[in-house]
Amino acid sequence: MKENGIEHNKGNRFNMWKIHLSVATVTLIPAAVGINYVAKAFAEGLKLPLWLGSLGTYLASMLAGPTAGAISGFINNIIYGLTLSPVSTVYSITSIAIGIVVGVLFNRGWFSSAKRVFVSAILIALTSAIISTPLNVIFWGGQTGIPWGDAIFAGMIGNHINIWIASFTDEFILDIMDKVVVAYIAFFIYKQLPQRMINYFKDNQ
Amino acid sequence: MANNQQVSLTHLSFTYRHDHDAVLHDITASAPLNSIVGIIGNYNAGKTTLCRILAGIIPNMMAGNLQGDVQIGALSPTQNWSDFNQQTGFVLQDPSSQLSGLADTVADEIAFDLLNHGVDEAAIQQRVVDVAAQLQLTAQLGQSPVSLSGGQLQRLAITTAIVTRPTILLLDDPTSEMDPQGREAFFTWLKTIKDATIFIVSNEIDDLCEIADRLWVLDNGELVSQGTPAEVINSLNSDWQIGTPKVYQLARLMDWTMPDDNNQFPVTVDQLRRCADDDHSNQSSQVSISHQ
Amino acid sequence: MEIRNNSIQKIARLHWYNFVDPVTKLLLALFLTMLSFDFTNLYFEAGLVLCSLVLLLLSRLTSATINAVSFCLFLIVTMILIQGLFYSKNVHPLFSVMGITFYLEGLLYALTMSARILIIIFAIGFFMNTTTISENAKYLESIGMPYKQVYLLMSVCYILPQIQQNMKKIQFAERARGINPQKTVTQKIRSILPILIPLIIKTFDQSINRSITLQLRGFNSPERTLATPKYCYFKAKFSHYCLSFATILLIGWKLWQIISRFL
Amino acid sequence: MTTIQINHLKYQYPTSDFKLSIDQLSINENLVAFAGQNGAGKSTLFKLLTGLVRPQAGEIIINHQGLAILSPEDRLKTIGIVFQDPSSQLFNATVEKEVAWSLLQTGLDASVIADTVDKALATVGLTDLKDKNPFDLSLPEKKLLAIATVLAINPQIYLFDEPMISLDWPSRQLVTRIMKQLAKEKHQVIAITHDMDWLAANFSKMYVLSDGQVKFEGTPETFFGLPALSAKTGLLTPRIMQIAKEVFGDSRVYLTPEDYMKKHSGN
Repeated sequence: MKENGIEHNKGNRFNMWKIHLSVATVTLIPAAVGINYVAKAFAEGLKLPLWLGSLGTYLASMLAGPTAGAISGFINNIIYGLTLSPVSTVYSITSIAIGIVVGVLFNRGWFSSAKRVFVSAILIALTSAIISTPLNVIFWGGQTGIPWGDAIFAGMIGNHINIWIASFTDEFILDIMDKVVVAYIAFFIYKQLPQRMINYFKDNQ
Repeated sequence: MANNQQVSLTHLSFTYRHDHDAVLHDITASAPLNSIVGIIGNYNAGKTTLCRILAGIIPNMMAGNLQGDVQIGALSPTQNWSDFNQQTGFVLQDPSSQLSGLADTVADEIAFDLLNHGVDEAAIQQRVVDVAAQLQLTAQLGQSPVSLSGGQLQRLAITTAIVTRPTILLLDDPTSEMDPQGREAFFTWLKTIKDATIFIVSNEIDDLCEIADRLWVLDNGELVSQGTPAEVINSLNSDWQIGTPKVYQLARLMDWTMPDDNNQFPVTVDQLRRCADDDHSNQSSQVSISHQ
Repeated sequence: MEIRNNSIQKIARLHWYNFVDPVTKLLLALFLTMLSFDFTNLYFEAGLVLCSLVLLLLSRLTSATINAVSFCLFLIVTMILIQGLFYSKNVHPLFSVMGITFYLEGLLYALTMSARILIIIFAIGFFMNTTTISENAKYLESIGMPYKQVYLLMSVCYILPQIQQNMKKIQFAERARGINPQKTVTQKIRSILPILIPLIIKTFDQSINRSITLQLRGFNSPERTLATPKYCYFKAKFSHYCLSFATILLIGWKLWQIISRFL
Repeated sequence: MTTIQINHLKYQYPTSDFKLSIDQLSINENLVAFAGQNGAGKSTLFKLLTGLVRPQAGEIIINHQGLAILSPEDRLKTIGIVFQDPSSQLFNATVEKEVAWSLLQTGLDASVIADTVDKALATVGLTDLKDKNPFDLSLPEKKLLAIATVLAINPQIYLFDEPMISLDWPSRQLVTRIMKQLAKEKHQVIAITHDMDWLAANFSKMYVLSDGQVKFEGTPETFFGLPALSAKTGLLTPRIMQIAKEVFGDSRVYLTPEDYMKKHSGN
C-alpha cells in the first residue's frame, strides 16, 4: 500500500505537481470545501460586501500544494452547483485556476510577508478575472450579478466601451477586493496554524 | 529475539519532527498477550504518542525520529504495518473526527470497516447488529451519525473498532465524553472481552484499576512504573502527580492491608473485600483466598 | 438489507425518476445545455425551457430550485435592461421612455441567455431533486469509480453538517467572550478571525484524525466490497452512450461554428 | 453577596420536544453545583444564565437587575463563562495576547492590562508558556488558559461547564482550588457537572435537574441519602458509597473516604 508510507521530503519544498493523492489530502480537500462553504455563508450572514468563498481553497493550496487547491476549487463549484446555484458549476474553471496560482505563489515564497501577500492577491485577482470574464460574457452577457459592479459595467457599455473590457473591469474590481481580503485572512490563519498540522499535511502528500 | 507470546517495547524513543525534545525516552515495557494494559500519566507524559506508535500511526503517518522496537505477539506495528493493521482496532481521543465521512446512518458507519475488508453483505448485517447491541446503539442504527451525542459517538467509535474482531484494541481516552452510567457500562463491557490484547489510556483511575491486568505509568516521556494495579498504585511517587482509586484512599485511611500481598493496600473492590473480611471478622483463622 | 439500506427506500414509493440513474440525469442536463448553445432560435429555446420545466415538474419541485430561480431572476431582469439599452448590435428601437431607447436586438440577446440559464437551472434541478447523496455515491462506486474519488467528491456533504455544528458552538463561545454582532464594516471584518481561526483549526484537526482513522479502517483497500446501487436503473449504459455521443456531436458542431467564423 | 433569582423561566428548542421550566429558584450560596443526566437541561439553563440566549418566558434577575437588560460590557463584568471545550474560545497568536484580548474588550489602559494578564497567568500556572501558540498547548493547558481569560476580567459570577472533563489529576486539583478561592473572595461560582465524586467532595449546595425541571435543592449529604431520587434522576452515588455498599452492605451516606473514616472512627 503506497499511500501508507511517508515519503520524507529532503528539502522544505513539497512536491508541487504530484497527482497521486494521499489519504491526508483526500480528507483535507472536503474540509477545505466545507470551509469555503461556511466562510461564504458567514460573510453573507454579516452582510459583508465580500464572498470569502475561496478561503478553504487558499488554505488547501498552502497546506498541500496546487493540485490539492485546484481539486478543492473544482469540487467546491461542482457541489455548490449541484446543490444551490446550478450556474456556478461553470465557474469551477476559475476556482481551479485560483487553487493553482495560490499554490505556486505560496511555494515561491509569495505568502511570506504582508507586502508580498498584496502582490500575490493582485496576481490571483487578475487570474480570476481573466478566466471569469469569458464565462460572464457567454452566460450573462458580461455581468457579474453584483449590483454595483454591474452598474459600472452598464455605465461602460452605455459609453460604447468594448463589452470585454467592460466585463473585465466589472469582474476585476470585485475580484481585487475579495481576493485581497481572502489572501490576508489566509495569511493570518496560516501563521496561526500549529506546526504539527502544517507538517502532517506536508509529510503525507 | 522477542517472545512471541508477549507485548514488548524495547528502548523506544521518539521525537516529533516539529519538536526539539523527545516525547518518549527509552521505554522498555512488557505485558502478556490478551491482557488489558492501562496506560496512565498526566498530559504531556506521552500517552497519546505511545498509542500512536502502538497503532503504527507513527511512523507510517506521522514523521519523526523513532528508535527502538515494538512487538505485539508475532506482529510489529513499525515493521509490517499492513499485516498488523488487519488485526487492530483503534479509538481516537476525538470521536467525532473518527467518522468515515461517507455514511448516512450509524449502521452504514459500522459497516464501513467490513466493506473495506471485503466481507459480504449477509455477514455484515449480522455483525453490525451484534456489535451495536453490545454497546447499546441498537436504537440508533438508523440515525445519522451527526445527530449523536458525544457519549454515543464514543460508543460508535468503539463499535467500529471492534466490528472487525481485532486481536489488538487501542483505546485512547474512550470515555471522556460519556456520562457516569455510560462509563460504568463501558468498563463492565470491556472486562468481558476475551482473546484480545487491549491498551487503554484513561484518567478514570478507579475503573482502570478494576479492569486492567497491568498498568504502565508514564511521566515526562519515561516509563516510571509498571506492574499490576496494586503494585503500581502502592508504589506511586508523588512527583508523578497521579490520582489514586477511592478503594486505595479508603484502605489507607482505615489501614486495611492485604496480608498475603506484602501488606499492600487494595486497589479494587474485590481486594478490599478480602482484606476487610480479615479486618472485620473476629475469626482470624479465616482462610483468605490467595492472590492469583 | 433491512438495517443498512436505510428506511427511506421502504417508506417512500418508487417514482419513475428513480429508474433513471444519476449519471444519465447529469448527462441529460449537459445535453440540454449544449442544445441551447447550438440552436439559438428563440422558439427553440423556449421549447427547451418548457421541456426542462416539464421534466422538473413531473418529478419534484423543491425550495432549492425555487431559490436558484429567484436568485437568477434579478440578474435576468438587469440583463434585459442592460442589453436592451446598450447591446452593441442594437439597431431597431422597441420603445422609448423619457428619451431612453430600448432596442429589440438587445432584448432578444438577453432572452436567449436567460433561456439558457433557466434550462441549466431546471435540468440540474431535476437531478438535484430526484437523487440523494448516498444514491449518487453508491452509483458512482458501482460503475467503477475508485472509492477514493467517490469519497473526495461526496464526503463534503457529510462533513459539512459537522463543520456547521462546530461553527455554531464557536460563535456562541465567542459571543460569551464579548464578540458581539458588529455594526460597521471594519468591526465586522475584525470579528471574522476570532470565529474562523478556531473553526479552521478544528476542521483541519478533524481531517487529520479522519485521514488517520480512514487508513486504520482499511480505506481504499483493494478487497473492498463494491457498493450495490440503491435502485434498479433502466438501460443505464445505453443512455450514457447515447447522451454522451449526442453531447459530443453538439460540442463539435458549436466549435465548428466558432472556428468557421474566423475562416 | 450575589443572588441569582429565577422566576417562571421557560425555554423550548424550536426543533425538539425538550422543555426547560423553572418556576422559582434563587441561588444565594457562593459555590454551587448543578447535576443531572445528559439531556436533563443543564446546558440549556447554562446558556440562559449567560444571557446570550433569551428565555421564551420568565426572567433571570442578578442582584435585583434583569439579565436581559444588561449592556454587553456589564454582562462581561457580571458573568464569565468557561466552556467545556476550550478550543472554541481561543484565537489569538499567543497565550499572553489571548488573556489581554479579553481585557481590551472592557477598555482598560495598557499598564493595568499587562499587570492583570501576568496575575491571571500566574494563578493558572501558565506564566512560562505565555509566548506559545494557544493551539500548541495540551488540552488541560487550554482549559486553564480559558479560565485565565475569565479571571482577568474578574466577573462577579463564574460559570463552569463540566470543568473536570479533559483535565488530568494535577490540573483538577488546581482548578478546584481556584474555584474555592473565588468563592471565598465573594464571587459566585456555579459549576455544571456529572462527576459525583468531585461534587460530593467539594460542594455544600447542589441542584439536580431532570427532564428540564429542578428536582432537588440542598446538600449532597441529603441528596445521596435519597436513593430513590438519585435513581430517578439518573445520577450515581459517589464511588465511596458504592464501595461501602458492595463490600460491607452499608448504604449510609459517605461523601469521601475521609468522611467514611470520620464517621467510623467515632465508633
